[in-house]
Amino acid sequence: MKPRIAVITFPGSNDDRDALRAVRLLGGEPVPVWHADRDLHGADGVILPGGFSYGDYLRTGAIARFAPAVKAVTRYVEAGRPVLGVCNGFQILCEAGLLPGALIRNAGLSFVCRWVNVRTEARPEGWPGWEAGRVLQIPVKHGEGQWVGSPEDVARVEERGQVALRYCSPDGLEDEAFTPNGSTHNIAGLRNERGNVLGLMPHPEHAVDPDLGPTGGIAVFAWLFAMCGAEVSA
Amino acid sequence: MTKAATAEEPLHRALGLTDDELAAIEARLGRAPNRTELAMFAAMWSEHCSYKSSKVHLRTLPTQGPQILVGPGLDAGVVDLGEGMACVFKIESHSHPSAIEPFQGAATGVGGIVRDILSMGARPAALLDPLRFGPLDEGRNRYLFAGVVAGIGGYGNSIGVPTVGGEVKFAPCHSGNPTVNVLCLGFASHDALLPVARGGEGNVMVLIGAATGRDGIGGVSVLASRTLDERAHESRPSVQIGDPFAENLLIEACMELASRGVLRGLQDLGGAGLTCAVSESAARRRVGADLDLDAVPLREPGMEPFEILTSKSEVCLRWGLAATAVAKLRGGGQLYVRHGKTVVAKVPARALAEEGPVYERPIRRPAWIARLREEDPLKSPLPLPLADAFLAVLGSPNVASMRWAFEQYDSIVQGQTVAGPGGDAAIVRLEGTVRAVAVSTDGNGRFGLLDPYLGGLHAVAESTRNVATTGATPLAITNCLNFGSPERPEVMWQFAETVRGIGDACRALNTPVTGGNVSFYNESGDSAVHPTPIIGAVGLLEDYRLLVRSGFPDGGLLIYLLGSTHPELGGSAYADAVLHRVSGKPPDLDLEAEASLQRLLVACGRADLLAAAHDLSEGGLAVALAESAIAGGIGCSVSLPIDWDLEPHIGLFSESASRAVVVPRAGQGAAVEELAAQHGVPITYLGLTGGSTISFTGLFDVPLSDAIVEYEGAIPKLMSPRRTQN
Amino acid sequence: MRFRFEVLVSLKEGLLDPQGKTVQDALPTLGWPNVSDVRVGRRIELTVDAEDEATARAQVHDMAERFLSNPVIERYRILEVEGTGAT
Amino acid sequence: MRFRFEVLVSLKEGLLDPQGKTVQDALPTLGWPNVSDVRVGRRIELTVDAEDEATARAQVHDMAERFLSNPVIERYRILEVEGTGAT
Ligand SMILES: Nc1ncnc2c1ncn2[C@@H]1O[C@H](COP(=O)(O)OP(=O)(O)O)[C@@H](O)[C@H]1O
Ligand SMILES: [Mg+2]
Repeated sequence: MKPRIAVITFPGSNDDRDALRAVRLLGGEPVPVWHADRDLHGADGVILPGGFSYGDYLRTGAIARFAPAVKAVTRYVEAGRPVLGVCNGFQILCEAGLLPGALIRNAGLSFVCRWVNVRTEARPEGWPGWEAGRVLQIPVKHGEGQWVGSPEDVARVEERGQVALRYCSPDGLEDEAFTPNGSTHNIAGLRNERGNVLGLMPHPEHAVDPDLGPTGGIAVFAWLFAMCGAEVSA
Repeated sequence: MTKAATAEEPLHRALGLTDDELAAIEARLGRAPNRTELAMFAAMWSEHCSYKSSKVHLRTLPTQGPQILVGPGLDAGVVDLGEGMACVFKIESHSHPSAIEPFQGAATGVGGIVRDILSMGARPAALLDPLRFGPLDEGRNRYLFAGVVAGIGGYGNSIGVPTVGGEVKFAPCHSGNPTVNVLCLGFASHDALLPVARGGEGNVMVLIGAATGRDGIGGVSVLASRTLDERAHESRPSVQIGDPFAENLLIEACMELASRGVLRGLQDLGGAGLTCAVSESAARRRVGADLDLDAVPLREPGMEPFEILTSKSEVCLRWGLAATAVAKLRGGGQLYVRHGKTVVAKVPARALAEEGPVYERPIRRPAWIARLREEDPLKSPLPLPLADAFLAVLGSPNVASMRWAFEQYDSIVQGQTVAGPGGDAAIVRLEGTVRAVAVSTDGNGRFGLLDPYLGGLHAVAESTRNVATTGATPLAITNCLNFGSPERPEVMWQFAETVRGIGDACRALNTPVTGGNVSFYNESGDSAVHPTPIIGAVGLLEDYRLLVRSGFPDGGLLIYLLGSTHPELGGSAYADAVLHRVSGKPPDLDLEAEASLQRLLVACGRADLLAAAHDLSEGGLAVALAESAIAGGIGCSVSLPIDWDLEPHIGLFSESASRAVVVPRAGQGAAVEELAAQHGVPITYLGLTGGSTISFTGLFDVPLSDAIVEYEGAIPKLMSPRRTQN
Repeated sequence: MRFRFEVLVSLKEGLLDPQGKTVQDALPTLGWPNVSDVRVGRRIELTVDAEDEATARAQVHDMAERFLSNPVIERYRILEVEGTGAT
Repeated sequence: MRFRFEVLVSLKEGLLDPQGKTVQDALPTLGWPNVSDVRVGRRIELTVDAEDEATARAQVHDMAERFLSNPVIERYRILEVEGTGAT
């Protein structure tokens, strides 16, 4: 089965075309959706892509989360369908309250574009398509990727196994020195309790084409496709 | 606005026009210009827009070739990439605004050059940012460096155009005079290009984008035409705030309009705002225009005609951008500007856009050059142990890794970056094909200072060599010429010599000039910047899967040096970092040898013979080997050839031109040797890759990890947060 | 009537403020060793057209709560800009 | 003695404020059509340890002018945060 994956374009989205391309490359059917659309064109899964929606002015994701398409995403999440938020998409999901906490300026203050290692965490066991304990090479590129939450939020995401990805050393060890943004507990990606929403700062759509570098991003799409009852072809 | 006219200083002079220029305007009009007309002429006849001092020299540059689709004169040049595709590219300077407000100055510089590419109907696909600053031990220079890099990233990242390369160099002459150049390239199919002056009389000009405000007014005549210094204070209101979000929308809107075929032309509001856009568009089509200022959306009430006409506010339907018809092309060649019911200006469009003054300014070879040239660094003994000198050069800011800067840039958005910053040239592929473009920017200010002609030659040779090293065929160049005041004969001589060098190199290497930008008045007090020609070279890689990278991929591979090495340390990174001096004669450059080397590199790439290749430039052989070792994470063990008969430090650090280090794939050494012989390029076996040290047999061994600490650590150490300030 | 307000937004106490920390770290070398506890936030100025001040202020609160700040990490304060309150 | 100040930095009038403009453009669709003239700036809060208020305030001015703002494009205002002024 070819999963139909919607990618929402907001004014200022940049990696929307990259996400559409990655979906196609991995054997899915990309479905472009405009932020003003009120439904998701019957897609099986959704991606909120990276970029700078509304310039990231005021706060990242602050304006985009009011878009009609995000309202549709909220209903979609309630219906248990899978949603992947990448970078700006992660920020929008947090702003919209679909994931806990928030993303603030990197600890080093500067934008950072580099390949990092992230470890797939063990706690989201029984998650379709998700293989725990792997080290994936995926690039990050963001200025505001430091995940923070209230002490209760932090405790809760840990207790309930909502941490999906952590920055780590090439051999999978957790170490702040390998965290590009000062993120709490080296968190690179989070899921919601129900397990149908995943947000992450690294860009899996930029790590699927072997001609351009490592392909750690495929593992993330494998989850999304699995949630749609399909498999990636890579 | 610009400074007020006073009794001593009449309006035209306050606007930067000379008495002779005023007389010329009066002769063209057959009467005295009014205030509005004067402001329009001042903007269009400024150095920045009219190229009045540089034109006579720029005319000598080669601009033709079968690969050139559009040469200089339009918003950007265009080269043919084959298979119906074209590459549009250009470089521009935004140094003066960046000296005053580094973040916004650099950001709006990116905005401007991106719109130039867009104006040709191409989607902007990559940025490169050659930068020059004063030494980082001064707080102000750290502030400028940090601000400029953040500004370029802040804008480029947000508009979704990857910054894939650039360079950063430091010299005391740039304290107070930072050089900020930005190159943008874009891709379009031949039939999507919008270059030709289509659409004449009766066509309507629609202004798309942000409302016009007062910011940027007079930026042209004051910011670009006068020296910085204390005047900086007066120029302040001319700095603009970049709006990358609006530009992001503008890109999408323009691409959509262009793809629907409803545009006959697209013109960016550059240097002189509306005046420039409308008069150039009309002049190019040999018609006039009716411009209705009442139709221009204004951000502030009560703006005067000249303010509306010269404001170059950041330009900006589905995309939420305002679009207003503001002008209509008409016969007769006159540009009418209406405000309310009155005609506030009536001038021939061509007088503004094409008939500006042209100066053949006096030139004089500076007397100090001979003195500097005599102090040859070859005469000084090596003051340090060789290994220490090696690490000192490797960790000097002009050689060290610029990761600190380029990691602040999104180099991968759009998904076509095959090789980003850190290699010899960046490689960006054409979506859906195996073709790719290689692009590099280079320029050596120290060579330019000591011999501007050689500086011009080297800049072209190095940028095209960087392209050829990856296996790509160099096609064409663009240039940004950063100089002091053209009113000084010494500066004008440097300029003329540089252009002569660029022209000679471009002819020999078959890379015509498709356009560029001249930035004069880069001086404050008595200090002018070194003659700094920045060359942006573009080449074609027919199959990016054959890309040759610079890092050693594996141990046990043979290392060869291509080209010949001479005792040449004049203006070298070694002389600067170890002897602390910029003197001597820069290396010679034999254009025939350079062309052969580049042809050989391309041939090796095509035949897939190389596992790695890296060209030699600053720091010579020692630095090239170290960079390849660091990039690949694999050491090397080499010996300097006995027949060199050079002192070791000269052999290691000489910057003789037209050389590269190559590492044949396993078993291909003989094939490479043979190909080199066929091309008449000297080839010398040096040693092997492998191990965890960089070792020069009989001279010294340095652990790779120590080299990495020097090379990667130098800039972060200098820029540690505790040291940055305003 | 038009009322002009300033909404001052800052990160909640307890959250590390990376910008504040960087400013703070730089100050001693710049000659201000006696400055501490630096926090960097946002300031939004806006004009509200409303019947009366109370209505306007209530709107600004609503806007600050739901849009101008993120209550998960930020708190805000509202100031009325002097000299407004008249048409 | 310790004094706490707020430095409010904003873009000079006449300069494009892209953030303010974008926020403003979003407001009508979010249900606030009656809000205009939005400007977005920075707010820096800090504590100064000084002999007296005048000394502290002079320092803050100096810092605001030379470090916390760029006078080329920005202006600033200083507020003393209430309830300070005592050690
Ligand atoms: N400001 C910058 N932005 C992007 N890339 C940069 C920048 N400065 C340096 N680089 C990258 O670092 C590498 C080395 O640059 P350069 O100093 O020009 O060396 P080379 O002698 O090989 O030309 C290049 O790949 C270049 O693109
Ligand atoms: Mg270079």
